[in-house]
Amino acid sequence: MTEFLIYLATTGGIAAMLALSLNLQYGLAGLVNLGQIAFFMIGGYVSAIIVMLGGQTIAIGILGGTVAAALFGILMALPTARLRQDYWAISTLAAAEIVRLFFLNTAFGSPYFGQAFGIDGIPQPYRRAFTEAGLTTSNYNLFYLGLVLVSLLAIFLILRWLAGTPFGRTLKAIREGDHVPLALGKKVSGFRLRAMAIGGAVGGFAGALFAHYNAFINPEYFVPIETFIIWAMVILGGAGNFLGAVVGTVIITTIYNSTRFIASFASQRDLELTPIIGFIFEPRVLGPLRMVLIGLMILLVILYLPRGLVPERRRRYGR
Amino acid sequence: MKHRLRATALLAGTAMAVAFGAGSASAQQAVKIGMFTPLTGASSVVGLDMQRGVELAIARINAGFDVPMQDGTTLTVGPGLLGAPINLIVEDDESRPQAAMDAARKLVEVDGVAVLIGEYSSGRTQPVGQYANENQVVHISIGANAESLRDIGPYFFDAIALAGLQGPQLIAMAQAAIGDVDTFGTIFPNNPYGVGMEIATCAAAAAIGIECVSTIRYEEQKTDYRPELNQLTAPQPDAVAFFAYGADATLILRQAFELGVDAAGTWFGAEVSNWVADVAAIPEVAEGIRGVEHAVAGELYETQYRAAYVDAYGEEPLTVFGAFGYDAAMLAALAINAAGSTDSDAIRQAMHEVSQTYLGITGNLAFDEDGMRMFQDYGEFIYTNGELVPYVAE
Amino acid sequence: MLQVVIDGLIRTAELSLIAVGLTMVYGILRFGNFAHVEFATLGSFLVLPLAALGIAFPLAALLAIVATGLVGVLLDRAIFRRLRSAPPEMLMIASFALGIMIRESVRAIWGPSPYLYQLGVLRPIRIGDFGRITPIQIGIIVAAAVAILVFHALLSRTRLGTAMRATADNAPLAQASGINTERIIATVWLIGAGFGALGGVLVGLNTQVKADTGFALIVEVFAATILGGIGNPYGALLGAAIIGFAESISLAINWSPLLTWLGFEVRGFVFIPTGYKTAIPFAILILTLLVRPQGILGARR
Amino acid sequence: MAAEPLLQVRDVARRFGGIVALDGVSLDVPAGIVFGLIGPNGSGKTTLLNIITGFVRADRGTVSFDGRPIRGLPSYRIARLGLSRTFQSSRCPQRMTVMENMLLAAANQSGESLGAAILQFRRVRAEERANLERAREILATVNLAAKVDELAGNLSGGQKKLLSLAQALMSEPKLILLDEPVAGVNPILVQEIGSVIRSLCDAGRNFLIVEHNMSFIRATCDRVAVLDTGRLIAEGEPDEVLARENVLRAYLARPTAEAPA
Repeated sequence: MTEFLIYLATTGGIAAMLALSLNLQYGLAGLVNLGQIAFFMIGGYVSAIIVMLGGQTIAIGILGGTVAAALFGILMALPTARLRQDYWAISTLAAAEIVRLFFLNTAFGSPYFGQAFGIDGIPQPYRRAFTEAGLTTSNYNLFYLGLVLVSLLAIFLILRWLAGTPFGRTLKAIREGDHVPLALGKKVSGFRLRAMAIGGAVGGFAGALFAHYNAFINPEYFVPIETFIIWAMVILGGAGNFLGAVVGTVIITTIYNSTRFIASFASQRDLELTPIIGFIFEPRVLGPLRMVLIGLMILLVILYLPRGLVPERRRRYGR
Repeated sequence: MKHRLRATALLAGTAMAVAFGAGSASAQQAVKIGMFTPLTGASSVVGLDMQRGVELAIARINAGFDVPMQDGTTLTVGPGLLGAPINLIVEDDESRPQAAMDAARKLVEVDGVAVLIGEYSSGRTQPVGQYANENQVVHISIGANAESLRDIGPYFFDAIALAGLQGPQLIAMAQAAIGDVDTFGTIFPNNPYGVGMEIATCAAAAAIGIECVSTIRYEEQKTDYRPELNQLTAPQPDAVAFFAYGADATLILRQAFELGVDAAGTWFGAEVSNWVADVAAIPEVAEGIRGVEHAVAGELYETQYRAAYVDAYGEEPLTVFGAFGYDAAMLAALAINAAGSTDSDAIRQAMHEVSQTYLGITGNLAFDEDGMRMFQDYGEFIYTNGELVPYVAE
Repeated sequence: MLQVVIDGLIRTAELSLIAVGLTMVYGILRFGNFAHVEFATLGSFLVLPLAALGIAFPLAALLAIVATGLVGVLLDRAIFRRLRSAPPEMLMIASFALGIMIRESVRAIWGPSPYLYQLGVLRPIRIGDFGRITPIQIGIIVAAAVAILVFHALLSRTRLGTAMRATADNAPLAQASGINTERIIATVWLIGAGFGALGGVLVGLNTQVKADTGFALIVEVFAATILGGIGNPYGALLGAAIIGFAESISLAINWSPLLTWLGFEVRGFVFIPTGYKTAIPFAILILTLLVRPQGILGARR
Repeated sequence: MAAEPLLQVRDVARRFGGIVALDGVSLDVPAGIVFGLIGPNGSGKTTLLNIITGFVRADRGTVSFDGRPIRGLPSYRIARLGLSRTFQSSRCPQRMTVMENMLLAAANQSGESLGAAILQFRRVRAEERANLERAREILATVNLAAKVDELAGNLSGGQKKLLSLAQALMSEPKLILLDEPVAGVNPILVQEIGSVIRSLCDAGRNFLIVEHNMSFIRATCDRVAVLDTGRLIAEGEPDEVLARENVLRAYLARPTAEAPA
């Protein structure tokens, strides 16, 4: 049980980084990025390739994945100056799919490295040191959880601090439209570019951490629906507040995994469920219903609680 | 009334508390076997079939069963294992690799299963196999057969032979059926299995001087495959190797039919039973198509599996993978029985031994030193009048 | 090559109906409704229970289309109407969530396996040596053409059409000149969702009925809409044609003569790999947005 | 040699589709005064403002500010030259507080660059403190001091106009362009805004105001120019210009427009 909670906390922590990254882009800068998962994918793939084919250390791999995703963020941001937000949103979805198709159809060296096969046997940081020191896999998992949580905390603090700087303030102004910031002399496209670069870096870093944790990635991990789950986390938690993104991640992860337990609880106890409840607990119904539930929560939040569970904080200057 | 109250409390109550309490509550002496399978999402038909196959085997062991052996004898196992009924725990992996990992982790770390059974998708089997191996839990794949699975490690076993074996068979079948074959085309899904099949088939073809003139990889779950079919037929290959999962197969065969492709004459399918259930609504589009399938249609299969399956579930087996699930579960039970404990290393060693003696309903399951199934009989079949029947070359 | 034209035509017929519906709602409410493609899915599924009751297919399809149109109106009342003054990105996200809800509800109710309309498969008709088309496909093209023509007549010849165009051009002005804009909006949802449903039924007729039908087309449909210029139904038709033909033509071009001419050593046929098929509409979309963001028929704002 | 005008517009023209919005407009805005630009609806006032500030491109003509040609420059560059503007519907970011809006408007903030935000920590903080002080002063002059922590979206229409004006002041511009600063504002606040502008002008600020409210124009502006259908038809002292026959006719020709009162 503890092991499993550690696992959930680790993957949840990585998801929270993605939510923080999206919160910077959407919550702060108002950028509707529907291709967030592309950062995650680029971070993971680039890091794995640098380490496994380039023979570099894992630290360099993670750095490379982070930088590559940041560069992709800049690439995505380039047309923003000219495009309407809704057009831009759909083109980010398209861009993420092109990235996925690239990795799906490209072999790196051997036909079994890349393509649909993905990459397996991705090395894990300090893994050998743990084995040599006689420590168990559980110890290692705990170490990785620590690594993820420390990174998450660092990212959280950095982004929250950034939001309070004049840079972050300008992003907040941009999210309500270009005109006022432009009239005040802010180079809006430059700010968007930097927001996407930082968002990309955070997303890529998370992807690299995931790849080295999971030791296996393939294109199936990076389909568009995964972006939606991150969106659910941000909207639910409250766009604009970094704590909200983390809260949203915790809630969505919990819903996602607790439905699994409820179903197995129901089947293990052999409950004589009423027909309707029994119908709901059939896996072929429960799986889709989980997504319906997440969608419903987003709608309810937008309709009745537009600022999310943890609303954006106002910085007070009054004396 | 009491049940309804409990069910209501279940829905209303806090999800986490109820949920996490559940796992530890049912800790008996029973041997736990965990299964992850796609009950939702794109592969859910196969997923359900695999679950049924595994359930059939476990139910038999729990009732006590005379397991057939290769030497003609039987071995009585059960009722139950190690003195208690087996507790089979099935988790949905939603046809997503991340959910497969969630499910496997939950089975190992929360439920503490002795053996993990699961999946026919190589993309979902691979990460779980790596994880299980690292945590020294025996993992038996039911039907995943990408070549890359061989290297996972000593705790990983595969109840199906790797894809490479099918390629040469398809080519041999094409040669026998239409004689002079100089060029080949392939159309496979763009997933680990499909690409693996393409590589294996074209390599086998090249070895005997046949050229693969078109190699089509299609994305699953799309609404149109006409451009793919046009590319496939443009170089006019003498024969075509193809594979598709149920829903996609129906669409591809239908569109091929509508485009006037001579599929009955030139197409040779891999694992053709995959789409038999799906194509039933429009059988004419598949009429006369030939192909290979794991030979599961023997007498043992008929008497021990198909009849019981129809009895239990009221319909014919949905796919061929249920039978492999049955064999995987039988192997797991036999190995635990032989090991006399749920110790992973004991099970792992016993697994090799029992695989040499057990007579599976899908044939001889003997593992090689990597835990990969060595032999696989592929039968040749033809789809005609709405069913798959053994094919005899004229 | 003829076959490629036929394929492109069929694809255009299916895409254009869904895109026309999307562009109408887009034009009036000024947000990209990501749930729109799910009307296609919903419509194609609603035919099933009706057909199971023994209702003849054309009538069942009509009822399903009307029902989907009403669902569109209801969703607008329940959700989007409350968000009229919300920023467009909020609406986009709401529609994205709504789309998932519709899609997954369909999956929960009808299960994961695809369905086929019980019309059977008809032998193709040969056109010359290289083209084949089935009677159903001819029907699809005709149905789409008729629907578009009827829509054109509605838009250009009726008072309702004038009011719709006026509302799309400038909603406050339309309201000021006595048009009941909320009623026009409801009508647009009815027609838009209905067109989406018709497109879905046609896709289902030509292929199969499955929960992913709509979402599998989302980028194609948005690309067609944006290509043609948001709010312009004729543009959406043109955009659908471009996307529909681009997919079939670009994958059908044999590049080997060109490559040989360029001095590469090539054997046999060289095509764009089908693994990249889904990237084609994406690439067209991105290129369009970069070169002409207002779309081909769109007016500069 | 006469002092060069602060803003010089020469022969600026712009068409939208087939419609002529501006048809060769030339205008000099000198320093030290409040300059009014009036004209009936659709006469091209806002288009001219948008061209001056770089939000719309002119088809031809030149614009120079403070002796520098600025036509074709991106709007943020023009703003940095000291030309600050407000918008008709005063859309200052609604989800930011009044003070955040003010701090946003300060020019040359080193904390806007990522590198400086990280490396020049102290400098950024000192700047913030100075900006905060200045923002408080400005808010006091426009009577918004009590609303420091209020979200801009919660202000009344008139207060939003004042905030826009305060924001424009915050960047210490050489010229402030106000687009309808009193439209939809109650009469008492109109007077207040007028007197704030007058006193700011006396303190050395320069204004170009586009407005419909004629009594406000009369009371506030030192000089007005009148646009009609994309052409400049009059320029001079407010009282004199507003009495001219062609100006009256331009307004009367349009039933919906407010006639000069």
